[in-house]
Amino acid sequence: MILVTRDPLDPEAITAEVRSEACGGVVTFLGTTRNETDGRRVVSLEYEAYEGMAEKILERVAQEVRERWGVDRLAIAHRLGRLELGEVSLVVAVASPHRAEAFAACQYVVGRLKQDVPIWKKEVFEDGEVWVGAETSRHPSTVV
Amino acid sequence: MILVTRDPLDPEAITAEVRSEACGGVVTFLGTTRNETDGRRVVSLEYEAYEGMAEKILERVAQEVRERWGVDRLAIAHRLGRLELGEVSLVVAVASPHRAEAFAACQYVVGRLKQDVPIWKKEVFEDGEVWVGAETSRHPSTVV
Amino acid sequence: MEVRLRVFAMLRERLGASNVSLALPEGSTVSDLLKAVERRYPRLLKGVSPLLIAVNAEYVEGSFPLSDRDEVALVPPVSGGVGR
Amino acid sequence: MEVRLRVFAMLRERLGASNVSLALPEGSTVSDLLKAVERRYPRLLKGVSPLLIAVNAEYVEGSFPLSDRDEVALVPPVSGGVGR
Repeated sequence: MILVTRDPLDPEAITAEVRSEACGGVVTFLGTTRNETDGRRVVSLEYEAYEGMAEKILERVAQEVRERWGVDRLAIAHRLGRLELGEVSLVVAVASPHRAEAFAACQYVVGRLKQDVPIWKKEVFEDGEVWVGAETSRHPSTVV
Repeated sequence: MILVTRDPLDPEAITAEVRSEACGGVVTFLGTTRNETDGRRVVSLEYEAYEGMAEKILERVAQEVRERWGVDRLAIAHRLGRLELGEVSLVVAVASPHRAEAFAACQYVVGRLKQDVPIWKKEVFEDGEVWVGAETSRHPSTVV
Repeated sequence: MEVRLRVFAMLRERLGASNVSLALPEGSTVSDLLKAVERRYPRLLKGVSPLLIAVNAEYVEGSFPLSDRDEVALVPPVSGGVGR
Repeated sequence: MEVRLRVFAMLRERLGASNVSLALPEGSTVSDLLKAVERRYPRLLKGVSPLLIAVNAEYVEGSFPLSDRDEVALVPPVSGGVGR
């Protein structure tokens, strides 16, 4: 299951979807909004995606996981829009008969989201905001 | 949180307990009852522990995780007694500001349960049963 | 020919729009398009590196030949998931 | 002296009880206890390897000296969690 959505994510339902009686283990990763970055207090986050393409690339990531670890019970859900502190931005759930494969596949998917899946995050601070990965810290007065 | 209990586990509550606004990610492992082992159909499972000692060793594992990865938001919950197919026997949840530590710590804890934590599992098949790790497959007629 | 340029994140904010139409000479490649973008919006791509380009939702190289009505996305560094 | 022997999993099933009291000469070690167990229950430990021993819920070596009222656990190979 691949899901890129503005709705709140339901980690339990997503984990339940990949569980099966043939699999001894499920590894789930929940990404949540951190309250600080490099010592600056984060107020909220905003996620934006190139929808359609993001889902297409995530389908490809799922295919890579199938080929590399033989794992096909995989769910990737990413939330978009404005998120408050502590809200869940990402759920990756992987079930596999063998736990080593489930851990490796889950960690791989989370890492891939930092590579070429077109999803962007803006951190909003009390005194400014920054698009992570593409800008150095920026204050309102220095916005281009 | 260390929990060894005969009650059903609540993975969502256990995961919620380790989440914090200071941590960007939570890795959760759910161990569930598999429906077959080496091609034999499993009917149910039974877990037994040296209670008291199992909890003590798990507290020590948590301490190792703190020292090795600096992770202190960790929950380990293991269920005892008879479990039906698909029921959750184990929940390990780890929250950390950095995801690599959360994955490593969670995987370490799951692995440690195979070493010296005094918990045992019996697989019940249609035509026999076996204490995993300590016996070769055993049919009722060959019970000592 | 005319292509649709899509921009995201800080590029969208800088441009003040999420997409814009761009007229290009026949036979233009992705590299030609980038030059045209820099002429028309000199400060848009400043400091954004690496910049990936997708045509019709597939990543392509600079030499990729464009066609009329292509959707061309400028993809600044991604940061999905969590952490940095 | 007398110690309490606790057994688990297949050992419990073989013994037909989860614990039993065992009288030992003063100064006995864990190794002495194991010999006493094998004399009294010749088939109990058959094929169970490795067998760990815990005294009062701490793993110990064979040379560990026992005291009156110690709780001695025979710990067959564990298999908590999932999988094999």
